[in-house]
Amino acid sequence: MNILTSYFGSNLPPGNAGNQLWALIYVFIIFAGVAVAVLCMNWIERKALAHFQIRLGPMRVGPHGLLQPFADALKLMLKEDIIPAEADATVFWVAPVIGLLAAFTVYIVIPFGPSQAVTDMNIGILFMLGVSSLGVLGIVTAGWASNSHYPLIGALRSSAQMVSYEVAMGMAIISAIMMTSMNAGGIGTLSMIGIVQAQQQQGIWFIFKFFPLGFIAFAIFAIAMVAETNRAPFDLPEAESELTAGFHTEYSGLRWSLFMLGEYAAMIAVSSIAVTLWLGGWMRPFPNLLNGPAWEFIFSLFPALTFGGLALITFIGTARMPSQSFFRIQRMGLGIFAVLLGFIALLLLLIAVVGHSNDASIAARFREGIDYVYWFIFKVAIFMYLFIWYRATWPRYRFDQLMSVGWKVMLPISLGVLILTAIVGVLIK
Amino acid sequence: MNPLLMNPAVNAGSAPVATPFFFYFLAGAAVVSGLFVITRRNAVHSALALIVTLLSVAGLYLMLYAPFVAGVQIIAYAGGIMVLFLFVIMLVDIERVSKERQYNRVWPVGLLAACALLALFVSAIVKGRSLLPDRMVQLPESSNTQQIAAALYGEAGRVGQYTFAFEIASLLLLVAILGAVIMTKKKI
Amino acid sequence: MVPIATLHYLVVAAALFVLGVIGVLTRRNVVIILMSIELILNAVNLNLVAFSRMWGNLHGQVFAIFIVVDAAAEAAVGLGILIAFFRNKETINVDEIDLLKW
Amino acid sequence: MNDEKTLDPKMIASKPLDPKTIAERVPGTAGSSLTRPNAASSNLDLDAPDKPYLDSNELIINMGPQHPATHGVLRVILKLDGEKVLGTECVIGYLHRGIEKIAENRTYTMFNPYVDRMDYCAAVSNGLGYCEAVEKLMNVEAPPRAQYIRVILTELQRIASHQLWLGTHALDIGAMTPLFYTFRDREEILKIFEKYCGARLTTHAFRIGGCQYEIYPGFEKDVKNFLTFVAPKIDEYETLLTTNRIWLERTKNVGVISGKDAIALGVTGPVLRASGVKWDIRKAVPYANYSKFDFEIPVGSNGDTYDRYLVRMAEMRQSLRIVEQAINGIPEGPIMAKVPKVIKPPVGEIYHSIEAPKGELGFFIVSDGSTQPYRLRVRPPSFVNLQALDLMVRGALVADVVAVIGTFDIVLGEVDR
Repeated sequence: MNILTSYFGSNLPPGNAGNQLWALIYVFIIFAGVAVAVLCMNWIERKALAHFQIRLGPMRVGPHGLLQPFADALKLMLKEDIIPAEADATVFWVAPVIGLLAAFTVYIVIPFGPSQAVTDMNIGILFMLGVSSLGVLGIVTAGWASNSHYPLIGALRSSAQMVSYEVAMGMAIISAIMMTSMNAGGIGTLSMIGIVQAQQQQGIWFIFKFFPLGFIAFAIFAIAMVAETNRAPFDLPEAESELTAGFHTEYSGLRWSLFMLGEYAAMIAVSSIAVTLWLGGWMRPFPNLLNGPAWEFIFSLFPALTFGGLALITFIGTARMPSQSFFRIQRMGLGIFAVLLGFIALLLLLIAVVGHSNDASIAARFREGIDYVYWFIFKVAIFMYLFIWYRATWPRYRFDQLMSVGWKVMLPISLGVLILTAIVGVLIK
Repeated sequence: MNPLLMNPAVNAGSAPVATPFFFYFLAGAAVVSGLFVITRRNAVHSALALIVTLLSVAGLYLMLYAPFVAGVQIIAYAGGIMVLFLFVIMLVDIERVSKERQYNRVWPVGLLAACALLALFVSAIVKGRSLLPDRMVQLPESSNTQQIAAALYGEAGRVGQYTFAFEIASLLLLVAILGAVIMTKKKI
Repeated sequence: MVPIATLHYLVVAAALFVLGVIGVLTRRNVVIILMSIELILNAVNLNLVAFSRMWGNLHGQVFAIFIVVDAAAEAAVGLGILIAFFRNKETINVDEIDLLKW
Repeated sequence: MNDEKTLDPKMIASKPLDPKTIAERVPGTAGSSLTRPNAASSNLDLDAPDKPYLDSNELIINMGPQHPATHGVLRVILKLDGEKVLGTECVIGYLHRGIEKIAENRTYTMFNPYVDRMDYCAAVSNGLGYCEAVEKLMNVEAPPRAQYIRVILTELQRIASHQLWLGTHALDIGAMTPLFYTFRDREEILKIFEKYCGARLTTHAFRIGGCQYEIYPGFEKDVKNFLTFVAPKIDEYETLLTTNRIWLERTKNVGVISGKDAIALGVTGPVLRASGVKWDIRKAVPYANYSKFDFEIPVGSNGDTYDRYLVRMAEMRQSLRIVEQAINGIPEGPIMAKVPKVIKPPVGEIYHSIEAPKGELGFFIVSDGSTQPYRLRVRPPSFVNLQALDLMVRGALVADVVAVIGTFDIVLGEVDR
């Protein structure tokens, strides 16, 4: 019992507090959370993309296609898992696992809150970069193991792309890390939590720091991360019209879904890096400008309001369902979902109110934690929406254009930003 | 990778993470996959085994409270050098090579020499084990990166101990890049 | 159980080193020989970091970083030579590399 | 540019032939005195021994026949140096149905629906070409009202075809969204077709001698509504693409072909016009009352993919103009000329071509006086345009091949027939 409650008294992530049980619980929560997030993302992407493209998207499986991701997952699991005869079976088998592991391992250091992370590593951002760069191995081996031309070209493209954009990405990250040393102590940090705390101490999100330097670095990262995750408009490795499906052309069934899972997990991971480094991580908007208990309370209502809004939308959706008896079960399901969302909203509201009235209560700690996680996820969700938006809006770059953008535009700019940041930092100090 | 393994025990005095289990697990993985590296026919399999070795060694670094070196190991070795290896393996025709004879004609001699080396190591370790302390010094892990930075770049206005060597290393990398480009390019 | 100390790391490093040496001395495939060299370098790195821990200073770790840099340079140049060689001789077997010119 | 002069409308001959010489004249294409250089034929040496990868870096990959970007079952054998295209070879015939041979075993009337299956994206235009060719052979002319209906439907079909092209072309280049926008608007055209003749895709709208169906009540209103509906939509497509940075980078200076090369290779349609050659059969050899309408021929200058895009966008606007004039000036009268029940054209041969959405669609019909054509040869624009692929993609990248195939607007049903 002591070990169960011990975590609540600690201000450190469980990994750092030496609390292995809670670290394990966090790992499970994060894994499950990311898996659910990928499912949600799947549905939202299809729906949002559909509405961009004046169509409805999935509508059949469950009300408004809400169960579509589950149906897809089930289908992919039941689908025959083909290994081409000439493929290298072992490597073919290992490749998606490498990609998935790399994508999921980075979540260890992602700080959802000052103590809401598995662990806080001293080398956090370096670890994230390193592990996410392992994802390229999965792609290269997948392309090679398929023993086919299209996957091979896709894999080579993909790895070349990821390696070249990693450089610009790293430069942008370094300029943000240099900003962490602009506090009183004058010592920077690589720790993810430390980076957010540095922003807290300096009272500014790094995107606004040394304006426009922080913003440029952020923009470079935001572009490079799209390339890094092979999403449109940099989705050449999977360019359907050119290479059928790129490195996973020969994959099917569960293994293919592992690639998809890895891709989406990587998207969330890089968005988390962007949020942590430039957008203040778990901090709510304007923590310095609009402070005081009243503002604190207002901002702590946001999670409840979000869920309340979702519940409202779902209720409206339920009311607008066609009234034929055919839709009765769907209506009931949607209604239950709406009630569930409303219930969560009420619970969050309760926690917010109780936590506000009594600062010492356990509800106050819960409220804090919920706030942190909510704002973090909120910011990440914006990026996820941007990913969908890009995909709906832009055509695809050509390979040489992609490379020239990476090496001739992004790299010089990021180097310039890095140098300027250093100069400005030294001058201000 | 097991997240518990990353448990860096920032607060000195908390439970040590360098538990024997993890050590033996990582050491075993490193040696077994090292064996795979030198025995596989297919170079891609060798490369994948080498990646396992490298990651295991990175884990050992973490257990030795050298997180920065572990990070460099992952990002430079596993993420950089091994991708280069895989690229080259894909470019050259390994299909044919993997069907040919794998070991050179003088392999018994090589093996013998390696065994002699092993004997040397064993004797050195056996003879010298009394010199090695049983307990290890607790390094401050949380400031590891800062300390390495101080050694490489210097701190408080002073040039670091290794700054010059570091610059030389960057020059070495530059030369290597140029050399690789010149050798690989058909016409420049 | 014996507490894990420097000795254990030295044993692992020695094993990796010997494996690397065996690879270099017996294999024909240049790529695998280069990989064996990486093994050797890793063994050395492991020793350096273990000694750094033993002595309680960071010189070993700094050297390990230098060795990683060196390994990167070595891999780039080695693989460059390999590609240039393969382009001309269509082989990557080390015992067929017996001319100083081609 | 004086390239225009090399194409003389009078070359399109229609002199009756002596039946005895028909057999000799049957094989071979008609209608053009251009000597086609052999240089365009592929010099891909597929049988050459495979060199080791690194020395040559040559990689031969098959694009298609099952490839999402080849618009059907085109198979392009690409010889690549890394991503660079060293040469291509098109393998066609996967959709060959022997339509020309079928024609020899069907009566003129029975063959009419088959032509819809050639360019199934522009079935109405095919029907117009065939019907007009047979009419020309029989020396009848469709009544003016029928001509107007034909023009309206054909121009609508041109818009629909260009919309389909735009959607798929943009999809090839990676922009998903325009596809759905264009399909939404193409739907309105198909609805008009469906109301007119009951079919949406393979319409079989026209008959030899005129039209089978009188326009349905409300046709004029539908068409006018469509005109006001679609004009802003075309602007919408343009906002999505015309100034899009990535679109410009992907299409500018990609697949460039000069006017001379285009003429030498027999390229017609928007591809030719984008290269700066002002050649449109609607103006050059007016058929089906086109001389009565006021419209312009949009011409490009660079002959690259972007110009072809612009030309087609402008053509859609011009088609709207034509439809507007036609729908306002549609005369009263019969819709069918006096044509015998059994169509037996006199002995002779005829070449008649129209400006289909994809280029010059020609029908060469040799009649031996019976109810069936002795020989029917189609000059399909897609097939001829496809010749230029190799010239246009050589030295480009794989992604450009996709863009160039898209810019031809080929339909494999027409290439293979």
